[in-house]
Amino acid sequence: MRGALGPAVDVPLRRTLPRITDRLALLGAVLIVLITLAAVLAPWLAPYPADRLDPVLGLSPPSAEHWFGTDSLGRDLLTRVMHGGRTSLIIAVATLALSAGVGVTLGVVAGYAGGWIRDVIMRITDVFLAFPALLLSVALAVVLGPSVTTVIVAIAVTWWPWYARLAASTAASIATRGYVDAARCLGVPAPLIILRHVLPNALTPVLVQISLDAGGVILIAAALSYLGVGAQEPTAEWGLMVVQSQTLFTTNWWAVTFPGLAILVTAFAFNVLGEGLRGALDPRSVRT
Amino acid sequence: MPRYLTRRLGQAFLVVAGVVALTFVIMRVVPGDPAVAFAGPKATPEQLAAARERFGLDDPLPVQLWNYVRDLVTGDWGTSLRTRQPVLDDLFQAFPASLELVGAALLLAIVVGVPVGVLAARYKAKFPDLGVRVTSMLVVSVPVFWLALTLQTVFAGHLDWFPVAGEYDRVLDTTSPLTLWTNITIVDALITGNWPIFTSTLEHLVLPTLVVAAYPMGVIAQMTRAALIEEAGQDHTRLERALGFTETSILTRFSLRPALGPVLSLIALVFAYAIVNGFLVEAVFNWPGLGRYAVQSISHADTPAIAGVTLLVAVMYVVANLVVDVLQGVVDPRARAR
Amino acid sequence: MIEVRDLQVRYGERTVARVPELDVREGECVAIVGESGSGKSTTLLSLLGLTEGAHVSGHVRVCGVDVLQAAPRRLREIRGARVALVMQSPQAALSPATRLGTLMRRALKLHGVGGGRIEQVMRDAMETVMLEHRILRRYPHEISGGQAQRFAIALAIALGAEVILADEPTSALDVTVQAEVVGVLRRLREERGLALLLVSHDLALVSTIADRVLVMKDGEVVEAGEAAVVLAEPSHPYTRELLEALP
Amino acid sequence: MTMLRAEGVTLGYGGTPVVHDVTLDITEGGVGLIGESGSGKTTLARAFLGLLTPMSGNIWYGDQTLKKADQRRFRKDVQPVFQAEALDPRMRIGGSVAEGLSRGERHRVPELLRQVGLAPELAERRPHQLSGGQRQRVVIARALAVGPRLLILDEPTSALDVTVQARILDLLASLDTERLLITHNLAVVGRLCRTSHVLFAGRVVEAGPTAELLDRPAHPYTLALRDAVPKLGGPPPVARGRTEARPAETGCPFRLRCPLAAAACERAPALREVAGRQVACHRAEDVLGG
Repeated sequence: MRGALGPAVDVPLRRTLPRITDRLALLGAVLIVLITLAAVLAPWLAPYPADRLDPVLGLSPPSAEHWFGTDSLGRDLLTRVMHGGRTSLIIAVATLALSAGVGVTLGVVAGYAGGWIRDVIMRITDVFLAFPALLLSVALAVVLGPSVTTVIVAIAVTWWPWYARLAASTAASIATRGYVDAARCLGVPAPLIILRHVLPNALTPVLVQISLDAGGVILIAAALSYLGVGAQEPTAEWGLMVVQSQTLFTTNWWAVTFPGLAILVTAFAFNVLGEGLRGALDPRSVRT
Repeated sequence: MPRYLTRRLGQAFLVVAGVVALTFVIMRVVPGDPAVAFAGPKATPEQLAAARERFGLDDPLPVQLWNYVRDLVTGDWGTSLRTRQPVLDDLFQAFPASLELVGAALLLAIVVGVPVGVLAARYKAKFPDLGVRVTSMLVVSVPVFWLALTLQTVFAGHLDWFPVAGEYDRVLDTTSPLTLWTNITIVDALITGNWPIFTSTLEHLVLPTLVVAAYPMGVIAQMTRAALIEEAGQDHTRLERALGFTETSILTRFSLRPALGPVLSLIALVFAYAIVNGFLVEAVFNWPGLGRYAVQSISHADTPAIAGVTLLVAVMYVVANLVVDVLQGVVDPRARAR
Repeated sequence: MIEVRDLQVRYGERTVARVPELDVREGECVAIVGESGSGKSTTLLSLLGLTEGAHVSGHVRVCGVDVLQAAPRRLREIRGARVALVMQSPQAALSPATRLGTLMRRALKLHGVGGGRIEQVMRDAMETVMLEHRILRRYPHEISGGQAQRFAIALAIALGAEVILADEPTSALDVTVQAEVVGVLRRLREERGLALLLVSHDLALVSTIADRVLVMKDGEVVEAGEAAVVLAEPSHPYTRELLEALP
Repeated sequence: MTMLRAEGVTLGYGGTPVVHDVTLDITEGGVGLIGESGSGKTTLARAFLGLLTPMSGNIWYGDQTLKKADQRRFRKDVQPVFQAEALDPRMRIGGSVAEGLSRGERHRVPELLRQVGLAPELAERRPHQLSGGQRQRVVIARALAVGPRLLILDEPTSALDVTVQARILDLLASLDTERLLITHNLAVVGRLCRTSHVLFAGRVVEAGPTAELLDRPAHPYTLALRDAVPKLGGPPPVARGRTEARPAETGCPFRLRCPLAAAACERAPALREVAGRQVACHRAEDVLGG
């Protein structure tokens, strides 16, 4: 007698996709496409070259020539915001790929093997979970020096445990399914069972989680740059742009507002899309 | 239950031990030579040697780790490079203010988030639900430091409704000095009946609390909504309908309690998140808490101080999880059986 | 007690159940038999207006209330108090964080059973289904499947229901436990004149308890009549197939 | 010599035994293992499949214990048919059937599908596109692929509608393999198994020729089981004894539920030969006498 299994763990993603009739999630998807296009095509689409200085035009308010205004060095803010999108997306993709890669590998092994192997891996996971992401990142940045790479490594180090946990619990429930037992009875070796049955079926919730996490990663990356341990001049990065102009907020609102809005909209887009995906899959497995 | 609790305590202890080891690795092993960091880049060889001697850097690593653990346990968390004070003293000074801010924020987040989640679940797919979903998604997606700057500029700067920064008006320290009991200003002001400081702190709290509460409020509302909708799909909801209960009564009297389980485990996570988010907010509002201390330490590359804050926050996370696990049993009888 | 004419339940374009005629009289046991997807459970739930998101048409009278026309308030008055529901999943049908006694007390108060009488009513109901009184202090996960089903019946007794709608009440139970639950239902029918509408896939079980039978397949009633007649001389090929499949 | 045999096997999870000291031969003509939820029947099946190592006692495969036996041969000889979720939702049917075949043998998939009464075209489909009965046929085809001599059937039809159930049972009966059938359904055992074992709380309480067992039970639990099963047009099912009483920790495990329990039952009864079968009951003669 097997216990009740969680809802729809091994439902392939493509079968849940058509169920997303949710308009909000659709809005998120459209926004993400637009933001990605703007970021990828920034060198060609942006109205000005990325680093063109124009001290005469320093801190001019939004106008027909400069829709978002200019910063204190006279750089066009719309251009900088578009280029900032590149930085944010690169960070998000690299961080999530790194942490999901490590986390899912460890998690699937832990979940399938069970016993002491699972215990050891899960305790290590707990340690990294207890570490505040922001602070570990800061510590690493102090050590490695502030840069985009530091941000990626630092966030990934604190982020993989989530995927390990998720993959472990999914894999553990898949390990009790009849098709895994059947494969064992056919003499299929354990590594092959993991690759053939456990991993593919454990992937759907992970993919959903990744789309949910993208927003969070972008927020943390911006916060790190805001703290001065992330991207450095002259890289265009939204958090960095906010911190550079924050003292001028009262007089030059646009210099802080537009980069901030860019972060907000991007994080929002990823969050609603991820939530829509999860809703289609399982309304309950929620975490921060 | 007691056996389960002992096991959880054991696990928590292991995690704390792991955190200490990890901190040690990051602080002592990765940076290369901490002696340079302490004595400064222009230090003479003699000064360097003295620093080495002082930190025991010539000992083998396991001995250093052992010494590190021994120092931590005996209350020696190192000396801040910036304030030149024991880190533990600095932490004790800053911690209560952070607790004040985060406590207020979480209270607000729960008091608003749970009812709002219930509202959304009751009118699922109708207008209130859509409103709650969009709003909660927005507050979860907003960068805290930017929200802090914006609220500060608009409500404190332009409109002048609230004070710009600080914990309370420092002038009051001379006109009505505060007697310290718990070191948490608002609590001390309340129990000693120091109304000028109490109201001043309250005024100063509003904006930073709103900013720190934004994220937790959003996730708690989302989680409450999701958990309630999940409960509504369970068989028992159908039985309760068949017994003649109204939808609202089913939601609040039968579904809310089992739904609070997942919300509770979320609160432990959100607590840790709020503390760290609080760091950015404290820096903006010049709140005299851990966050301001951490941010200042970061800009001075004050490694012992950063390590201290990291360790403290990690321990708090572990403790918060333990507390939530115990509460879980109170809320959900099924959890007690485990 | 129950009078159904030309009932049709649709989800969007799809008709999931069509019942031209179904009557349950006092003290009578009527069974709807069919395999999965036959629409038997949907039919049962539509009698209490519990099919969410479905479009229900026709004429349904339950205990004198026109279910499809009645105001929600009027419908809630007969739910529980006059018509009770027993579901398939035993413990899952009870709210996990509510003690059984609390649930029963809330339901009694809802239907106007006064303070002083409540304890006596609860004691009697539990005795009727042969459950110990202390079970009322338990949570759903602390009782067995058979106990949960008997508790659901006790709820019906306590509230004074005249009809029990039972949706596969024993298919999640072991046979020995099933015999016990069926025994309780039979006794209530004899002693109290309780009417019973039973949905089941088990022809053998139905043959031992039902007066009349409706056989459903793919949303349609393929055969209806006296249980003894239908099961002895089935006229529809599907009924015959069902009977032959019995091991 | 029988192919598979449990000898004094005790099984459990995390140190808590759920099956106690069971000795069972899988003899010719089909062996039934009858029990209700919590009886330990699935646990015993997993031990026979080598998915669970006994806490004590041995599973014998021919003249060797399962641990020492040639795994390749054992895996080819003994195959399971489980009740549900036995197909990987992402795999095509053909892939599932071919799981036990080498690359060179994959051409046998259509033939195997036909053998279980399925159209070979189904090989391209995925499980959710098939009906419950079709899926169960695929599971059987996958097991047959490696040419097993023994099938361990764990509730092979209990998740299916009755009409489908009947056809799957026909298919199983037509197969040329030995079988151990695990079920709660007495009628199914009567059809497929020459001998049967009744399991209560992890112990064999009665074992013998299936027909004898069902006609004249000698253990009060077998009797209760038989009389609880409703029969078409028959008398209403009878509940004997208190079903909610837990199995007793000491003495006869059934005594708290047993209407015949006597003082003697506080001693654990051993299996003994009564009227052509094995019974673990002090009062077997009284049960037989009615």
